[in-house]
Parts: sequence; structure tokens; C-alpha cells
Amino acid sequence: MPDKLKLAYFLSGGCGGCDMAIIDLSETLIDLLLHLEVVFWVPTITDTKYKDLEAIPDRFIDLGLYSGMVRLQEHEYIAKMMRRKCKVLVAYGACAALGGIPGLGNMHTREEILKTAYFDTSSTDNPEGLTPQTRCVVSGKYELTLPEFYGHVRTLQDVVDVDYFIGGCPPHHSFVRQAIPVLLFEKLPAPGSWITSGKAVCDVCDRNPVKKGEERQLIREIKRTLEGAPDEGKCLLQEGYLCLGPVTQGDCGSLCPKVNIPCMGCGGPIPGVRDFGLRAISAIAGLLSSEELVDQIPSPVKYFYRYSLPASMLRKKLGKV
Amino acid sequence: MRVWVPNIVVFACNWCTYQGADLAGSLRYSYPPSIKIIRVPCSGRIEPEFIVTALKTGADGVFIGGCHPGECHHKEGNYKAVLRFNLLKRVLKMMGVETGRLRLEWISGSDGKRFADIMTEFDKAVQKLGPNPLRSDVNA
Amino acid sequence: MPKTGVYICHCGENIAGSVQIKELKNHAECLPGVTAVRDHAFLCSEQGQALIKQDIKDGLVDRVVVAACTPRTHEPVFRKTLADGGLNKFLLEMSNIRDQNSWAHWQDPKGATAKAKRLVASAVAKAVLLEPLQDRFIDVRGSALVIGAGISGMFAALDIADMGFKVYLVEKNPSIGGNMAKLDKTFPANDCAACILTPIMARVITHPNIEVLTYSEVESVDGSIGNFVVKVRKKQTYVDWNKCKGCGDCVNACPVTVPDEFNECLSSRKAIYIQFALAQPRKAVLDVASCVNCANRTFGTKPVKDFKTGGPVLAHCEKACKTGACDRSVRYNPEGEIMAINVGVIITAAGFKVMDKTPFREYSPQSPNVITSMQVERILSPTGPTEGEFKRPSDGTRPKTVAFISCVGSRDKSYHSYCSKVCCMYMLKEARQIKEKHPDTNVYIFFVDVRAGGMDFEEYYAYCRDLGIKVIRGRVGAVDELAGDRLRVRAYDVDMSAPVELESDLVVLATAIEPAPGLEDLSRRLGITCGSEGFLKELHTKLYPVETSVRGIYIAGCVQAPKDIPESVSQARAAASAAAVPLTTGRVVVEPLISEVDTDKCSGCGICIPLCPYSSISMLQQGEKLRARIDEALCAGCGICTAACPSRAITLHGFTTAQIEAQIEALTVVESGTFA
Amino acid sequence: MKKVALKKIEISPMTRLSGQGKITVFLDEQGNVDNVFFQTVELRGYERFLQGLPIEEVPRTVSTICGVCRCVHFTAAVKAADAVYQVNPSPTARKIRELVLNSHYVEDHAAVLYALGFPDFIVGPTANPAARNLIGLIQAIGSETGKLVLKRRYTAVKVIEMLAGRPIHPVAALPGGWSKTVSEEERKEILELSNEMVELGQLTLKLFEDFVLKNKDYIELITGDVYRVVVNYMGTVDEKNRVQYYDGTQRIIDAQGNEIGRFSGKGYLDYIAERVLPWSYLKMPYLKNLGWKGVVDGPETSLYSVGPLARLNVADGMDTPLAQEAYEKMFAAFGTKPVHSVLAYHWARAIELLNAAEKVRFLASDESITHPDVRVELGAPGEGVGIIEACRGTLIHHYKTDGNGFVQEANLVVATTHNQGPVNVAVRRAAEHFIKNGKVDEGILNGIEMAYRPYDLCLPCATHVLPGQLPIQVDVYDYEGKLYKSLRNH
Repeated sequence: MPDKLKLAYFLSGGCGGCDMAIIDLSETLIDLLLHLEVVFWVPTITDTKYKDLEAIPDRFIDLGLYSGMVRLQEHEYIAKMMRRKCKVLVAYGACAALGGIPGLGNMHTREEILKTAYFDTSSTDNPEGLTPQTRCVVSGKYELTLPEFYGHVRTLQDVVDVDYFIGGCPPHHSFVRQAIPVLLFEKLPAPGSWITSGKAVCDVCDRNPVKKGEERQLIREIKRTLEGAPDEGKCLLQEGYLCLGPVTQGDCGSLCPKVNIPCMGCGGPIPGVRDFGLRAISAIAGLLSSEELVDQIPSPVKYFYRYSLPASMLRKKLGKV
Repeated sequence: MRVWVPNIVVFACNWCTYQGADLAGSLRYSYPPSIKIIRVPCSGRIEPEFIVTALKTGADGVFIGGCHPGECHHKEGNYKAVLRFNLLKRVLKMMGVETGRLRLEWISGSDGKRFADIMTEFDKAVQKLGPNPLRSDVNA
Repeated sequence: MPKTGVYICHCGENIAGSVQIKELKNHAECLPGVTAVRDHAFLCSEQGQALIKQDIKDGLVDRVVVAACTPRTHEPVFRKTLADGGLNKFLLEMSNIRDQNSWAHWQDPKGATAKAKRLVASAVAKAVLLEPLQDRFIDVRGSALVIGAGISGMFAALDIADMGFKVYLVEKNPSIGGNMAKLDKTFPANDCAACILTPIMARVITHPNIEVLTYSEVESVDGSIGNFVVKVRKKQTYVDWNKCKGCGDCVNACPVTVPDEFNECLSSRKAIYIQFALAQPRKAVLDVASCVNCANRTFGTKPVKDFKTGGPVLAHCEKACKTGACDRSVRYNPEGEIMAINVGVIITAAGFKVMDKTPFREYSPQSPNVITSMQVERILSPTGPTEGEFKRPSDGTRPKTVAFISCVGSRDKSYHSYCSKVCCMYMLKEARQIKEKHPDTNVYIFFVDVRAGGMDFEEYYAYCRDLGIKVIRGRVGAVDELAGDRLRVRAYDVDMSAPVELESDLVVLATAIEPAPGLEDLSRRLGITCGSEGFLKELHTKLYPVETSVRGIYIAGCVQAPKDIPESVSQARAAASAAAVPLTTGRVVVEPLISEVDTDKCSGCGICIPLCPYSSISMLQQGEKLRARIDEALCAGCGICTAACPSRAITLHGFTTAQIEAQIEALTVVESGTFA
Repeated sequence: MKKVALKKIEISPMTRLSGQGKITVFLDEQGNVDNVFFQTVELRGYERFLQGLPIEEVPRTVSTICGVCRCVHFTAAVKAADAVYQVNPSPTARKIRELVLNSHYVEDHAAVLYALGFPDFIVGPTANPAARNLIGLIQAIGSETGKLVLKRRYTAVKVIEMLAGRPIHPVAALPGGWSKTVSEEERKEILELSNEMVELGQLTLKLFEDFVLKNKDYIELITGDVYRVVVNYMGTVDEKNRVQYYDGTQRIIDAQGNEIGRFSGKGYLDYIAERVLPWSYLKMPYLKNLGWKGVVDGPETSLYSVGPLARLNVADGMDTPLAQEAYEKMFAAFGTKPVHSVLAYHWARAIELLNAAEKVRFLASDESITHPDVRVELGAPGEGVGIIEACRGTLIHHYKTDGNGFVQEANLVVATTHNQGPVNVAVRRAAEHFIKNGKVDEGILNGIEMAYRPYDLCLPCATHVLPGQLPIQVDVYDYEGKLYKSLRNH
């Protein structure tokens, strides 16, 4: 191998789970580090300051992993900087690629969220009816500032060109183990691609009826996970549990169905699909055996867009400022 | 000052509604020119993406025309269509889309008059709602 | 970027009368990829088409948009134009600016013109993405399967066989002939059923191109038009038909008697039996369920020695049989044998069954003298239980009074809402036979109303009334048993608007015609749908009355709905000629506007399979994975699967997602045109 | 713009804590610290968008509040879901949940100590920042030891995936139960792995003793006043007042160690209130019955702190032998209880790591955990509170649902929020120590950061925000509010 390849990792609006997925590489992480120079890994691992980052020459970094969605100006700023500094920029994990679960915030206005956080919640003590201010003066002399709280979540692609996408909330470390070498040492797929097998969860799921030589049946009832217990080895979707396996990249190895929980779609859409939720609607609605079932699907937006609302065609709830 | 006229996309099944539209024309039943038809082989071909794309790119209303229940040329296509349409409508409603801009009707090849009437009425309904906010909203 | 030509038709004044052609042309010229824009008074005329051909020949255009009338009438015309011009005919897109524009917006030229621009733009957007497609052909095997050897099946088989194609004729009973073999005479000519049927049966049996498989049933059907693979189960006869000469000695020798279905259980047959006197093929069959295995001769066992004679101890049938056809030492497989046959087309003529009397409590079905019309047929038949003597079952005496009751189980929501169609006529026929033979008999027919539509039928009805057959209009409420095996019929006479009562020696119920038992299973095996009443459904009532939703499978006779013999025969021959088209051409065209799976993209989730209305999708091994595959002969191009595929692995040619979305954008993208 | 007659220093971001915060220091005219504010700069609003979700989907969704605390929001939420449906989990389900949570303690405490905490000691607080991180640490302890540590830590991750479906953001929980049963093979495997976990616990304590306790500078640092914050403490204990994580009652003690409160479930509302501050997105909790006294420590304070040290402070001991030993050793070393030294958090964390490992071994050796009864009949849905001890301290999830079990209201009070007050005090104390006469250079930054790092602030949790990156800046203003010196590094 030539001299060490340069890696940069930035966790912006992310929960840190994607960082932990790399930590979970465990010993292999240390081996990987032998071939890698970690230029920075902030904020979780390295003590890198802004100036170090800016000092880096453009396209100096071979691989940049951006995890977390874009919410603050700072996120956007870093995203753009990473774009400049990195030869290859990857939207790493559901949040960066699709907006992630926090993207569900796009269903609510800024005001709704503030009201809930600082007024409606039961243990809140707010005698003066305050909300945090971007600029305020405490006890007459201490002037303090806070960044603006933004209403909605964007994906990395909304602010910069992204070379590759990796799904998963977070990506399973075994997949990270495959993906990182691909990105570093192997021939890269066309820019804009997802790093994925390109196949759905069903492809790796043992519950898939087709694999047992059975014909898939229509869905005759809608069940919530707390209703009844799924038959061992039977397809959850067919049993009426809203499993998004058919619509979701299966690079996880179908972890959730293995423990009797329907796939929630964190892997992201199969390449070529523009809108995860709409694909799910088209695929699943057609399977329903009667019209009544349509209305029995609980909170469909939060089910079908649990991880991908900001990446959807509509991006956020409409009719709000 | 230009006046706004709605722009309505109609997905018409080749075997019924598309015929119905032809019939309306040949019998000279008039309806507003805001109505613009895209021919599909069956209402079961229509993807939710089509409807959202139309709304996003600027349609003020989207209409789906299929065969009457039990008369689908492809047996069940219209049934699949209504399942998808209803679920999509639930989702779009929650997403803040005015569902008055979306409509599905069964219009047979002999329903020339009915086609014209429904289109005239749908156009009125869409006019009431005004221009589709999605254009600005989403493209912003 | 393809070169698109836009051809605008004035259609005389029909389009030009409201659409500003000039304005439309200018607009079209600015559309992306458009290399030529022309207009013509009548584009479908020779000169009009010549314009298009010329541009193609000159290499000016390789995609064609025709802005004119509806594609539903003129697409074929212009496709041919392209083909003649030397361009793939599927590179055409029509823009319907007449039927759906100028005609509908006649009074609004401005609006019509603005809309025409959008419609043409949309057509161009799609045209750019059109792909050349090829019609595909499937070879059709020169052989046919006919299911059911009743009058319909036999005629269908004969016509196809006469055209020189191999026909497999499958019949579940030991003999061909079907229900018609049970009839005595047939309306309206009252000619004897046997006299016209037997020659037909003989022709079928002896026809070199017909392989008759009686006592057999269709087990499974795979494949599609051109090459259906059919598994037929030949049920076990326990008699070696190669040796059996149909002499009947075994039958006479057999000690076991059971009710004779052919005689509607009015008489009995033996455990080993020949179905009926005129059976073809005339062979014996053992009803093993009723067989008592005389002398412990269970099949596949060696006979014990007689301690006196030292000879083997045999069962009666074996003893009687001179040809050795009955040999109980043979170990027969009770499952019979499965025979696989390959055919290009299938005609289903599985026939019907008449309803049994038992459900009709109000008509005292327990009385032996309350019988069904099919039973009367047998009683009147010279080959029947009474050798044609008109006797009633209970005591064999000749009834003085007979009452017929119509619409038993037909036109009755609690059974069948449909009309069985033939009952009125056969009741008249049976009544007439009785009246003519025994004029002193009082014959009453209780009609809901008389339906005698059809050639010579009304005359037939009038004649019967003149004979003195009494017709009473009104539903029969009840039939009660009286002393001396007599029966009381209680009805309401609509014409006299009064209740009537009648004492009768025999009551005949015109029970409904029903789908043959097992028809539902058969339809599932064939993949065609049953109507709500359980009969097989034709593709289109008027236009395609003998075709079904499965290409290459046709229907004839009462399998589709109750019919009389003339209708059944004509439909059978219609089915035969429809089926003959693919057989004679030897191949069928497959429209390329169908769906196709990209197996590299398919994730094998199987969601498409239950969605396909034509069961055309199956999973196929691809390496170690299963991937979906669409049978192009079965696919009808509805696109339900395409819209559903979560992996976007399915493409519907001619209506691809990209093409439709391009149309949507062309119609909607906000530009000056939108704001008039 | 209103002028402020003070020098103002802003320090951000605070690296090596999972999340984002900002520290603003005000100097008086002598250039000494006048006041310090610890601010949290983003809000995300899970409490709002959880509304409308079926309660059984909440654990799988709310878990993503924090991927470092990969199991805790999940566990608290499912306990709340039990309460919503008025049921107790089946005994087997309870054991599985506890096993998963304790495995999480092992891997998380290890991650925090090795990635966030140890670098300060083992690499050294004054070392080059570039080396003061996990990678530097690995070089310090040697990549072999490093591998061993990571390998053993991973055993815990493996157990989480095995039982809970996903190794991060688990999924297998159901109201009143668990979606999967444990096979005998799995139990045996976990038992195997638990031995490695225990070894990891022992190794970690040893490293801590070798590198920290045997170094008298560090001992001073730990026991000295710089990092001393005197507040009340809260944590979960069992009936014998031993440290618990999954379930028990909340015990509160004052700065002298006297019990001043006990509660469970909805009772939290009687003891805790969250003060909204205009200068931080993070609310500041205090003990209701003592009343709001502002951001001050000392015997009078109504602030309290949670987390490893707090848990050990409120408890009378540990429920496993090896951990109990270490527990006694620690308090002997300080000679007082409660211990108020912030840096002792790391020590407590190491002890808990061992304790959790021992508990995994204990639970895995119980064969009844393979029993098939992992689901129970549910009651009518209503309101429910779930309280657990997250690695970083007490975590409270509170949900109200409609008749179909769809969330109508959600309230989340998390570890870092509880610690918000003490952290402000700790940071102020450190700043006062390091900044004298207007002398401010980058050297002070880590000194100040060391004041909050022990709390292992998890701001993702706290504001239910996603962490973000701000430029580090130390700006000093003159009396006119004009910038006269800038350490802003970009």
C-alpha cells in the first residue's frame, strides 16, 4: 500500500451512533488505523480546532465521512469546507443521507417544538414564560448569544454535492468494515451512488416466503407489533406487520426481522428510487386485501418516512413558514 | 395583469376514461381546457410518484380515471389504484397538501357526458383552492 | 439526442377550426429535440403519410409525434406509416389534439391552442424517450386439448381434427356423449337424441386425429398459448381395456348392485359395469369402492387352489371374462396413471349438471313420485329403467295426472338468480311426449312464465297447448304427499289471481342447470376466472364470447352458461375456429408493450407475484438467488407490477416511469404558458 | 448594541464530549473571572414529534436521541410503555432487558473512559492536543493492550446485537415484554463473553490505578479543590440501598449525605422541576422542595448531580463482590462520603464497569432466562413513566397516550440535564483557577474542559439535539466592547 490514506470524519447533526459503529469495528479499527491517517475526527475523538481544518489544502483528504443531518449554519459551513478538502465525500448514515429520525421534526413548526419543550412538558418550570434567546443580557451585564434554532432538517446533498451515500441508523459495523476499504482502496462506483448491495432486506431475510418456495399472499389484516406474536419464520409483512423490508436496502443482513421486529427502513431506498415513502405506499397498498385496511395503518407518515422525511419529494410538512 | 388559470393533469386508463374523454369530444360536450390527459394502460399503472411529481412541478389538480369496479380491463388494476390513491391521500393530507386537489373517479368509455361534467366540476373545485402552493413551497 | 418530427393534422376544420395551427407550429419548433414540424389538412391521407415517410427516409427524423385524433383509432395507421418509412413502428407518439382538445374546447380557441401546445410538448417529451421495440412471436404447437366429450366438446374436437390437427379429448366418464346421451328426444324437431348423437360419437372414436381419453381428468395445466403442458390423470378402470371387448359377460356375472347414475338412480347397475348401452368406447369399468372382491380376490393376489378341482378359485367377473381383461392377479395402481401432453390451445367444454331435488323441501322430495326432469327423460327413454314405458317410480303404474313445475332453483335468489334457459322447452317436450303417447293423461305445467324464444319454439309451444296440455302461470307453493302415493300441488294462478290445488300421480321438477362438479378447481388449474354463478367467464360478452382471460384457452357449451343443443354446437364450432387461428398460423404475436424484469435489480421480494392479474410472474433461479420472471405470452401490459416494484426492477415498455414523468413535467412545469 | 463593561471569552466547541456546548467567560476589570456560563446551543424537539406515534414504536424511535447512549432511551421508553399499558414485564423479559442494559454499561463506560476520559491522564493533560485522543491513547497503552480493550469491549456490543436486534439503537422491546426469546446456546455464549467483560472491568480499574492513582499530581488534581463541586446527589438503589441501573427507587441525598428524598415513577414531578433559562437551550433542573436558588453550589444549593459518582454517593454499596471491593477502596481513599470531587467520576465509572460486567455474568448464568414467556397480556393504554439509570445518570421518560396507545404528550428528563447546574459550577471553578489577571491562552482550555468531561456530558441526550460543531473562540473585549486580543483560531 502507498503512504497512508487521509481520512476525515465530521459528526454534525448526528447522535454519535455512526461514530460508535466505527468504534465497534473494534480490533479491525486498529488495523485500519495502520493504513489511515486520521486528519480529524470531531467532535468525538480528536481535539481538532477549526483553524487546523481550514489550514488543510483543498482535496488533501482522500476520504471524508460526514455523519448527521444539516441543521445549523455551522453544519452547512463544515459540509462545504469538507467538500472542498475531500477528494471523496460520503454521506455516512441515515441522517446525512436521508435526514434520519430527527427529520420527523420537519412535520412540525419551529414554534410547535419550542412550545412543547419550554411550556407544555410536565416538569417544566417557566414562571416568566421565557424561551431561549439568540441574544440576551443576564442580570444586566452578562451578554450571551445562542445560534438560531432552525425549523427544519436538511440532508447533506441539499447543501453540497455528495459522492457516495451509506444508509443505516447506524450502518452496521460489519457493513462499515466492507464499505470503508471499498471507498479507500477499490475501484469506485459512479459518483452519486449508494454504497450497497443494491438489494432489499427481503433478499437476505429468511422469512421471505418466496425463498421457501411459497407464493406471497395479500395482506389480510394490519397488526401493530404489540398485537399477537409473529409466526416463527413467517413473513412479517404477510402477517400484517408493516415491514418495510421490500423497500429497504438490506446491507444490515435483516437485523430487525431476525428478532421479530418489522424493518423500519433505516437502510434507505433501493438505488433508483426517488422517494422511499412513496415506493413503500405503492408496494404495500397494492398488497392490501381490502380498502378498510388502508385506514388501519397507524400514523403512515411517521411509519413510511421514519428515516427519510427530509429526503422525500415534499421534504417537510407544507403550509408553514 | 395576467389571470391565473388552473392546470390539471388527468391520468386516464386507456380502456375506459380515455375512451370516455374521446367520446365527450366527439359528442362536443365541452369542459375547461385546463384538463390535460396522460394515457396509461390501466389505472393500476399509476405510481404515487406520478401524482406527487405533478403537484411538485406545478399541477394545481391531479385526477385519476379508471374503469368502474368489476369492469377493469385488467381485472383488478382499478382496485390496486384506489388502494394506492387512498393511502397516498392520507399521507399527503398529513403532509399539509390540500386533498381537494386530488380526485379519483370511475369513468367508463360510454360516460362521455359524465366525463365532461366531472371535469368541469373538478376544475371549479380547483379554482376555489387557488394556485398550488407546492410550487413555491417545495421548489423554494 | 433523438431527432423528433412533429406532424400536425388540421383534420379539415375539425382541429384547425379551433386550434391556431401556426402558433402551435411555432411552439413545437422550439421544443427540445424537435427537428421538423409539418402540418397537413388530412395527415392520415396518402400525401399526409408521405410527408412523414419522406422525412424518415431523408434521415431528418427518428422519432415521430403525430398531433391529430385519438390513438385508439389511428395509432395502427401511423405505426404502419413509420414501418413503411423504414422506422421502428413503436417510435411513434400520438398527441390527441382533436377528440380531447379542439372538439371539447370548440368555443375557446385560445384555451384549445394553449392546451394543444402542452399536449404536443408532452408527446415530444415522451417521444424522445421512446425505445425501438420488436413484435415477438411464439410458435404454436399443432395440437389441441378439448376438455369434456359432450356434444360441445365432440364438435369442437371434430372440427379441429378435420383441419388436420391432433386433438386430445378428455372425458371424466367411461364413455363420451355427455348429458345429451341421457336424453330421449330433442326439441324443436323431436328427433331422437340417440339417432343424432351416436353417429357423432362414432366419428369421434374413429377419427385418426382424435385421441380419446375417457375416464380421465385434467390434473394440472402449465405454460401458455403455443405450448401448454397438461397433466391428465387416467383413472384406474381395473379392467384391461386392450383386452376388453365390451361383451358385458363380467357385468352379468357381478353379484353386486348399486344405483345407476346414468339412469339418475332410478335403476341399478353392477359394481363392474359399462356406462350405458350405446357407450363409446364400449368398455367395462370396475367401481372398486362397491366391489366386494368375491372369493377374496383382492387385486394383486394369486388365486388359491380349489381343493377339489385343484384349479384356481376366481371372482365371478374373472370367471366370466373370456378375454382375460378381468384379471385380479394384476396389482393395479389405484391412482391410475398420469399422462403428460403438450398442446398449443385448449378448449373447455366441461358441461353442466342438473340440480338434485333434495334441497326443495316444500316439494316433498322424499316422495318417489316427485322426480326431476332428467329422471323423466330416462323414464321416457327406450334405454332407460322402464324401457320407455311411462311408469311412476313408486308402484310402476302409469300416472293419470302429471304436474310439471318450472324454475326449480332457477330465477330464485336462494339458489340461482339466472334462468336455466332450456327448461321451458324441455318441459313442453316431455309433456308433449307423454300426451302424444297417452292422450288420456292430464298434463299440467306450472310456469312462472313461458320463455319460448328461438327458431320454431313459439310454434312448438302453441302446438303443445293445442294438444291439451294445461299451462298454469304461477309459482307452486308446495307439494304435499297424500294417501295412495298421490300428491297435492298447491299453487297460485296469476291469470285467475286465485290459489289453485291439483291432485297428481307424478310431479316433475324442472331443476336448474348448474356448473359441472369440480368446475371451480378446473378453472383454477386453467387460470381463468369463474363468474359469480360459477360458470367460466368469457373474455368479452359480445366481441370475444369464446375466448377467456387466458390467451389460448377457449370455452364452449354449458360450461359458460345454460344453453340448448343448437347453441352449444354453434359455440363449440365457433370456439374451434377461434382456436384454429393460432393453430393454422403456427405462431402468435406478442405485443412488445409488456413488462419486463431486470433480474440484476430484482431483490426477489415476490411482491409482484400476487398482484399480477394474469399469473404471468414466477420466480426463477438466478445463481443462488430467486428472481422474478414475466412470461411474455401471459403478460397483458397493465403495469400493476411495474408500479409496485420496490426495487424498480420492472419496466413496462411503452409506458416507462421515465416516459410518463417526462410527460407530467412537460404538462406542468410552470412557464409563461400556464398564465394565460 | 448595549455595551458590556466586561471582558468576554467564548470557548467552543468542547471536543471529546458527545454533543455540543459553549462556554462564555466574563472577566472583571482585574482580568479575573467574574462569571461563567455553560450553554447548550441546539434543540431538536423529540418531545414534539414523538406525538402521534404508537407507544410501542417509541423505544425504537427515541433511541436515536443518542447513539453513544445506545440502549438507555430505548430502555427507559419501554419501561414507560409497560406503565402506559399497566403491566409489569414478564420475568424473563425483565431479565433480558437488564442483561442488555448492563452490557451497554460495559461497552459505554469503556468507550467513555478510553476515548474521552483516560486521554487526559494517560496521555497527560498538558500533552499536545493532537495526541490527546483515543488514537494517542492507544499509542500510550500500546496497540496490543488497545486491541485487547476494544476486543473485550466488543463482547458487550455483541450481546446487545444478539438479544436486542441492532447493536446500536436496539429494537427488540415490546410493552410488557421482549420480541425475542433467548436460546440455551445464546445463553451459554453470553456466559462465555461475560467472563471477558469482567476481565475488561478489572483491567480498566488496574489501568486507572497504575496511571492515575499512582501519580501524585493526578491525585492532587482529583482530590484538590479545583475540581470540587458541592451539590446534592440522586441515583437508583435497591431495597438494600445498593447501586441499581435498570430498576429500583430514586434516592436523593444532600451534600452532607443525609437522605432528603425517595421517589419512583410519576413521583419525579414532586421532586424535580426544570427551569427554563433564556441563555441555554438546555433547561436547568433543581430540587423542587428546596426551591430555585440559582446556579450556585454549597450546602444551600438546590442543584443536584447524577451519574456514576452520584450513584455511588447515594448508595451504601454495590451488589456484586468485586465491585463492592473497589467501592470500599475508593471511599477509603477519599475518607469522606459523599465525594464531591468531579474527577472521581472517572473512578466511579471504572467501578461501575466492573459491576455491570459481573451482573451480566450473573444474569447469563441463570438458566431461566431462556424461558419462552416474553410477552404478557396488556391492559388499557393510558399514562406511564419509565425511570432508569443511564450511564450518565438518571433518565426519565414520561408519556401520555390516547385510548389506542398513540402518544399525546412526551416529557424527557435526561442525565446531562440534571447535571447542567453542577457543570456550570464546575466550569466556573476551573475558569477561576486557570484565568488570572486577564492571562488567557489555549493552555487553559483543556484545564477548563477537564471540568466537565468527567460528567461525560451527553448533549445529544440533554437537548434531544443533534450535536454540532462551532469554531473554538476565545475573544477578549476591552471596556468599549472592542476586540483587543483574539485567540479565535480561524
